[in-house]
Amino acid sequence: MRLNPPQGLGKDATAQAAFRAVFHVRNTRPVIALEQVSYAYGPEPLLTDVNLTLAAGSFYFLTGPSGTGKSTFLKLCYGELKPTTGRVTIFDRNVKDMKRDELAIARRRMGVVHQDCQFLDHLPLATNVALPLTVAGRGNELDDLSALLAWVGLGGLADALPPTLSGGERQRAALARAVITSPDVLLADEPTGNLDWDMSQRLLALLVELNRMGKTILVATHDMNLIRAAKQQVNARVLRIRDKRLQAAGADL
Amino acid sequence: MRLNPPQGLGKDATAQAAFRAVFHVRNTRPVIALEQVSYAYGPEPLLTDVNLTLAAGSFYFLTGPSGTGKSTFLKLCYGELKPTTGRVTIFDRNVKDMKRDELAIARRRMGVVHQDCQFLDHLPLATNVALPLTVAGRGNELDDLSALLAWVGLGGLADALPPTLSGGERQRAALARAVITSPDVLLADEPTGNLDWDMSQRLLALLVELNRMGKTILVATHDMNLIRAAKQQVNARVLRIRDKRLQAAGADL
Amino acid sequence: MARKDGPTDRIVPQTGHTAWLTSFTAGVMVFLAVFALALSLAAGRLAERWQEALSNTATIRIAAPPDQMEFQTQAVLNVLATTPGVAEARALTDDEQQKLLAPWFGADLPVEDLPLPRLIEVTSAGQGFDAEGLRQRLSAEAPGAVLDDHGRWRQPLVVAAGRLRLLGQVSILLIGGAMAAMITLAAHAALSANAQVIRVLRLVGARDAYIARAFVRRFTLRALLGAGLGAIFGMLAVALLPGAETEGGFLTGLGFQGIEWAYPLALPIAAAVVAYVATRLAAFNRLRGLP
Amino acid sequence: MARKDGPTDRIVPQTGHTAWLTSFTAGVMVFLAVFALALSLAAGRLAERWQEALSNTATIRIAAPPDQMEFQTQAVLNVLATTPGVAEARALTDDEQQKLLAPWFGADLPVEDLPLPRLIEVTSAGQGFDAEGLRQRLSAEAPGAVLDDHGRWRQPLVVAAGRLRLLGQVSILLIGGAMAAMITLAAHAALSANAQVIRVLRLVGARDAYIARAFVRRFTLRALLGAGLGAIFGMLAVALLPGAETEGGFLTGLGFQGIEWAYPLALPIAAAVVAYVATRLAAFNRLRGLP
Ligand SMILES: Nc1ncnc2c1ncn2[C@@H]1O[C@H](COP(=O)(O)OP(=O)(O)OP(=O)(O)O)[C@@H](O)[C@H]1O
Ligand SMILES: Nc1ncnc2c1ncn2[C@@H]1O[C@H](COP(=O)(O)OP(=O)(O)OP(=O)(O)O)[C@@H](O)[C@H]1O
Ligand SMILES: [Mg+2]
Ligand SMILES: [Mg+2]
Repeated sequence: MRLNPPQGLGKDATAQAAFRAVFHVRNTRPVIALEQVSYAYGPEPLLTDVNLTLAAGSFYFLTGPSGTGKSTFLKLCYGELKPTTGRVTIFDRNVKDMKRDELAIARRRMGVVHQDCQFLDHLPLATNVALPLTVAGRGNELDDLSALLAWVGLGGLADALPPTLSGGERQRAALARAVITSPDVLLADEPTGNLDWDMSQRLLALLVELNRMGKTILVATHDMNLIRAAKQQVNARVLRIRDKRLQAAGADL
Repeated sequence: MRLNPPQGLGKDATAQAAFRAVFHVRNTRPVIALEQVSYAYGPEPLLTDVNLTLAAGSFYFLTGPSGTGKSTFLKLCYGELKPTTGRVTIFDRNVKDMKRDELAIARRRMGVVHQDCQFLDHLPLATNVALPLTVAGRGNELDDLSALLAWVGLGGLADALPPTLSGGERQRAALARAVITSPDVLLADEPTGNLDWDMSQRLLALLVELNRMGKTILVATHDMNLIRAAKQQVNARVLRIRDKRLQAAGADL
Repeated sequence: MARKDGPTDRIVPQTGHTAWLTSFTAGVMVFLAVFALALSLAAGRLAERWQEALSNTATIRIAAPPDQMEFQTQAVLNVLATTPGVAEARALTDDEQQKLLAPWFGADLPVEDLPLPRLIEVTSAGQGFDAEGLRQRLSAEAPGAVLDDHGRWRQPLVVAAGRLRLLGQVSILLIGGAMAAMITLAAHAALSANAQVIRVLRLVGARDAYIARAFVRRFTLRALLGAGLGAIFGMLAVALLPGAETEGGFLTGLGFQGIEWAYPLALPIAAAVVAYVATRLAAFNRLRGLP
Repeated sequence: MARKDGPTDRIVPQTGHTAWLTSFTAGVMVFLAVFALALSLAAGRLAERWQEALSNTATIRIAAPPDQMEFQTQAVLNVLATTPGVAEARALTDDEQQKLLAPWFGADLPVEDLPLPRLIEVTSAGQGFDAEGLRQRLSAEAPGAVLDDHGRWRQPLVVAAGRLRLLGQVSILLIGGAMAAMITLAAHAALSANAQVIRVLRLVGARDAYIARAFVRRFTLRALLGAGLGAIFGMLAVALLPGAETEGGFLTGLGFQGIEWAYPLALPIAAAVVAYVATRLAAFNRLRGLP
């Protein structure tokens, strides 16, 4: 894993090496890598100088004040946005070189929970959750669906249409949809914003379980309690966006 | 204010009276009142036996696990849903007797923050935030718009289109839109779900300020820290939905 | 009431494909309606011309020995002079008879030398005359006279032209109905596409009339725009059609004449009215259905 | 490739007003196209009939003193027998001449007693004969013979009928073009209305072809359904039109005859093809525009 060292460290090579040691740089193959990435929606860049290598099996949290670019960062990670400058590599392929169909195939190995969970509103919840399998032509692998729905507390709502779900139910459904293919990477944007503590603990347990199976997890969240709880169960690292840069945030947690 | 006494109290009249005393029943005119209200989307009722009188100038939090009916309760309060049985009174008028136009006029005295904040996606943020004034033909009262936007941290985004806003920015915009008419009642559904701690403190300060001006506030939230912080500044009461009933939740906070 | 709610102009998104669809639908339908109108007017002119030419004239043929010819002709003219509904009666000159026969026998037929029957052209007035009554009187006064009121062999043409006109009119109605249905569907589609707009407006206290007005105005203007362009292009196309072939005799040009050029201008207005009513119904209907 | 992605059937919402709009548009346009087709076919028949009747026959009129008549008639027939392009030449009998004149002079005209010209009906074959050459030969051999090839005074009718046919064909093209444009717009509208569907499908790894196929299939079927109904109603309407007035002589009924009834059945297929192409282009175009 490579990471922007905190700004205080400056250009001191030893300090940087020490910083890297803290983050247990693994030598497993990177799943997603960002090198010198910057992104700008308008004339002003939103993110600059971002370096990050998501090693397989790692668990990250991403925090930062509202509007600093967490969702933008996640979109860069799964290729919805292409970097203004720099290089984003997904499964060893440069995003800029990927055709849309390649990207679609790559997405099947990634689970994504959007901040505003969107569904096919005319299809029942179960069909929606199973959609990634259907689209990938793997509709036959649907055995675990009801167990998964039960785990996220939607056991009784398999036939409900998405517009009739509560805010928290939608978030849980989105997470279930993201993990149903057992993806190599899970990118979740504020997956517990509308959930009570008990339920977010439950979802966290699911994420921890997936991580133990070797999946790479990256969760953007504001919920410091969630991060604290996670750190007790798993070797999770916390990233923070500040001053348009990605930093490690260890001290205050 | 009338409230379902906690179930443990049973039918004991003295206990009920004591319970009511705790909640400082004011004798101001009620803004919204629910009497013996139940609501069912399907055959099973979601809420039953709900009694609540929102006195003018009171401050409530509403909690409860995801999917228990917080949003449904708020929708009953502002007339988007009509009770299956029982009576909902808004500004002294029974909702069932109100024509759609009357309801529209009543809405102008209420600020509502939906859980999924929706905007007119083709109009800039400032126009969206000012929409309640425009619709009410009060477009000339727009002096405070930029001050309000600055307060919720959207000063630089007045011309941004809603689809380009981040999740937290949308929530802040929705709150700004809800308070721009200086409504008598503010009903906010999970207004800080996507916000960091600093920003939610700021919004809380805005709510407290409004409450001190005599506005009635009802906020549905999962964020216990927010509730705790509020209780230090204002006489806020906490309601909880449990077993399809509305209860007072004081003990654990 | 309209003013108090404030300006609604920008509440509904300006663009969107359903909006264009509305303009385009209105345009195409009005374009077609212009043609149907031209067809209907041309057929009407045709039917009228034939009707007039045929119902207003009849021919009386007098076959008599040369010595009686003059007498019988006079007798027939006398009878006609006292027949109600006859405006004018006139014996054809030899020259005229010659012209009638020219297509068949050439211009150099010596009509004066032939024992041809004499033809009397009868122009009727108002409701026309009673052909049966006239026949009876003629057979009494001039046994050699035969009344031919042309109707027998030319009436089908008039019927055909009338049907053409009817077809044009029915087409206009069909096109108008189809346009109304399409605009209604387009309005519903736009209302569906803008469900969020409606939800937001409801939430901030907008009244039904306010929301409906925004949609209705947009759609009416859209339809008017499309229909106006459709009418202009339709009129251009009709004007550019191969000109009226009056030599053809019984075919009149498929076009507008004189004041008729103003008629198609009514179509965009009709389209706008249709759009107004259709969208208004659709909007209130839809708004009633939403909470 | 199509199968591997799995069934796309239910991915796009079944209902929705743009879907109905598509069916309805296709239906109305095909309905109109059926009429335009009927018009075009009828005009074609008319033009052909007139063309045939006129270009294949000519009349030669021989005006000569009674004693030379027989001789000149024979001379003309001889000339005609050696004229290339003449299939048949035949002198009309007195009876036939009588019938021609009947409308003007009644059935009791004593043709045999009259010094009328003799008429010879010439039927041409293939490309027809060279009228100018024939005239010169006739003036040499039979000075009293005049060739009337009818074209002069009936040709405008043929031209008019041809134009009517052209109008019908142009109408079909216009209607088809308008239908394509409308379906394209409706497809775009549906794609806009279903932006969320596209976003969700993209998010879960659906390929462009998969998404486009779902829309294209739905729209093609919708258009086929609407167009099929439109064709059926159009044919019913044409069948119910007032029948062909062949007595009118020059007007043929606005309908289909025999095998022509099969032609309108091609229209729904054409509409489906148009919908397929239009939606496919719209879908891929739109998908390229989205991230
Ligand atoms: N499509 C866009 N066009 C222009 N600006 C955008 C667009 N999307 C996001 N932005 C802006 O970029 C900034 C970062 O947005 P982003 O959604 O990444 O923030 P975030 O960190 O996820 O915030 P939150 O915690 O509120 O979700 C915001 O100020 C937002 O207004
Ligand atoms: N329109 C509807 N039709 C049917 N069921 C509905 C409808 N809206 C909500 N529900 C169901 O009613 C229950 C309560 O929904 P509600 O949105 O009130 O929950 P909530 O307490 O706000 O939850 P959250 O904290 O997740 O937002 C949920 O189980 C939901 O599925
Ligand atoms: Mg975000
Ligand atoms: Mg809710």
